[in-house]
Amino acid sequence: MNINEYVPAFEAVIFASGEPIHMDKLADVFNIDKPTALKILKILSDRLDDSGSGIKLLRLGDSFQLCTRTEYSVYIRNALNISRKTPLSQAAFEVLAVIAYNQPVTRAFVEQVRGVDCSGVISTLVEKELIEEKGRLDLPGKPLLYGTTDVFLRCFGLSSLDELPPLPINNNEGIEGTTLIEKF
Amino acid sequence: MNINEYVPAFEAVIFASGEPIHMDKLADVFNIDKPTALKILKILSDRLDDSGSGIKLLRLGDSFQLCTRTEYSVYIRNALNISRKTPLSQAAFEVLAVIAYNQPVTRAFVEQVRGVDCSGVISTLVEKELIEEKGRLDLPGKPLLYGTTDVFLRCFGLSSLDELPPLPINNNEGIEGTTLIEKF
Amino acid sequence: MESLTFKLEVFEGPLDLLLHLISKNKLNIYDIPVSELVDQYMEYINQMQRFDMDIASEFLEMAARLIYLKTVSLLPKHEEAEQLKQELTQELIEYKIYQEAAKTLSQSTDGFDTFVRPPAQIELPKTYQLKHEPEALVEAYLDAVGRGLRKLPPPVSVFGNIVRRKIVPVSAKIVYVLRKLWSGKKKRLLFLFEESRNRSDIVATFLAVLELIKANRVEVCGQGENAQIKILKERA
Repeated sequence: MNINEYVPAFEAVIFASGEPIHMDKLADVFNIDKPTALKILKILSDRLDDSGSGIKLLRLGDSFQLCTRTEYSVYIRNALNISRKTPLSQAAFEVLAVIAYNQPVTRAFVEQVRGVDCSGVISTLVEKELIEEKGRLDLPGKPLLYGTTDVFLRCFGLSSLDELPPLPINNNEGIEGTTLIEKF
Repeated sequence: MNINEYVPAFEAVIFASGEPIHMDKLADVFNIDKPTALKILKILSDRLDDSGSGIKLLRLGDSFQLCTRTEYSVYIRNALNISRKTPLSQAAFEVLAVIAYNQPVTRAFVEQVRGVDCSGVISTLVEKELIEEKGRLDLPGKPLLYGTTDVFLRCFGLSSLDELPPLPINNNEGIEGTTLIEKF
Repeated sequence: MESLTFKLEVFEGPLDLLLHLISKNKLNIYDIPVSELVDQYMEYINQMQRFDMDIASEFLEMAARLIYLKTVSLLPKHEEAEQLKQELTQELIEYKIYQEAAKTLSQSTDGFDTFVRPPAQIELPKTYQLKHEPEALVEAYLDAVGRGLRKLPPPVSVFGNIVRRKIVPVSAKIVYVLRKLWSGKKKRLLFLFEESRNRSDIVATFLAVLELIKANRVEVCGQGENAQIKILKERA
């Protein structure tokens, strides 16, 4: 393989890695010596600089990483911030509701209610600070308990959990129970 | 700003986003109209193709994402210690096909077509991010609806669902010499 | 009948098996010779049994359906048989279409060979910033529960009739349990049953405990004989 043919392959590997990747690792993967790897990295870096790419090759010690050029950070911030403004998905709403009305609850409980895996949704809700960990259940495996946060209250305009709108099921248990059974 | 000046900025934003980013969002961030945004994306895509980059611009519906070119997958797997994904089972491909061509659909629909329980396969496909929940059907029990994802498009080399190969309904090979279309 | 010689393959389901039998015996899918197909299907099911394989219920359901179809086909007037056969044909054809689509799909993957990168780690507050009406929660809750309903324990009202026939009312037991726990100390769950005189007494006490748990008035933890119960006064 000609040295220039390694360049896009290096680029692809560094791109997919996301995190800084060590020179030794690259040399190893491509079965070449380190000076050659360095030469390839230099060519890649120059090509990115000269072709007017928005991405550059960053050297951190003996590791390398692709990253965006600082002059575009305003746009990036803007673009990624907009994504924070996307409303919760239906799945997220449901998980949030189940947690809000039954807190503190385990993931297993939420999954039993919804009948589907909810781990992804739960971590998203934690990330958005709508729910948080509230200790562990004293059961084998010590499962985590989740409950809602102040951000949650603010988001729904509540001053406390007591203000959660009542569920119809609690108002008139008997009647609701009958209708639910009739459905099946 | 000259249209060419937008190209690296677009590249930087799409790079930083990681996930597919919608055209509208890009137009919004840069305060330009959509046709212009599309023109810029075309220039970016061509530049990546022509400059011998290891990365390409992928169109998924109206969203865009940077990804590595398939020819470097061996090195990437090697460097990142990613074992080759076990190919999907026949069952998984069947479920995927039923969902892809009928989405959004309920699990019950898929099971009716296949004549077998599909809950396990469906959760595997959700886990692999090839399908996702798409709301619920307004019927008793509010069954979940499933549809395909951007990852699905990417993994099957499709830019949009319109590019799905047509169902083999008017396939002349038919079954036992009869064309299926005659019977429909 | 010619004995089946194929190795015991694994099929995706009864439809998959039927399609296999149809193509293997070059049968006309639009005019299935019912009794032939039924015999072969049953032969396969028998083989599965002989090999001690777990037979999924779907296979047995189909077997029942096929046998019924074969039976009505023997009747002199068999409009119903025609109807059933047509339904089966439709299902087989539809499934066949998706099987082929699946094959096409499986050949068109890039082998999962493209890679993307994770989003850039930029310091951005991820805190949710939109506002919603609290009623949206009720709706979402009902949607969620609607789906999983069958998996949840039945509502207490289901037990209404059972309990009513017994002599011991649950409401009396609720008062009894609360009184026993009023001190606020953790007690062994079994302690509540020590005074139970008969089965209905035990059942009513147990239902009372369930009711109280549901109403967040008591808390039960631990398991088996060591399960403990405690009153939750702050919520009471």
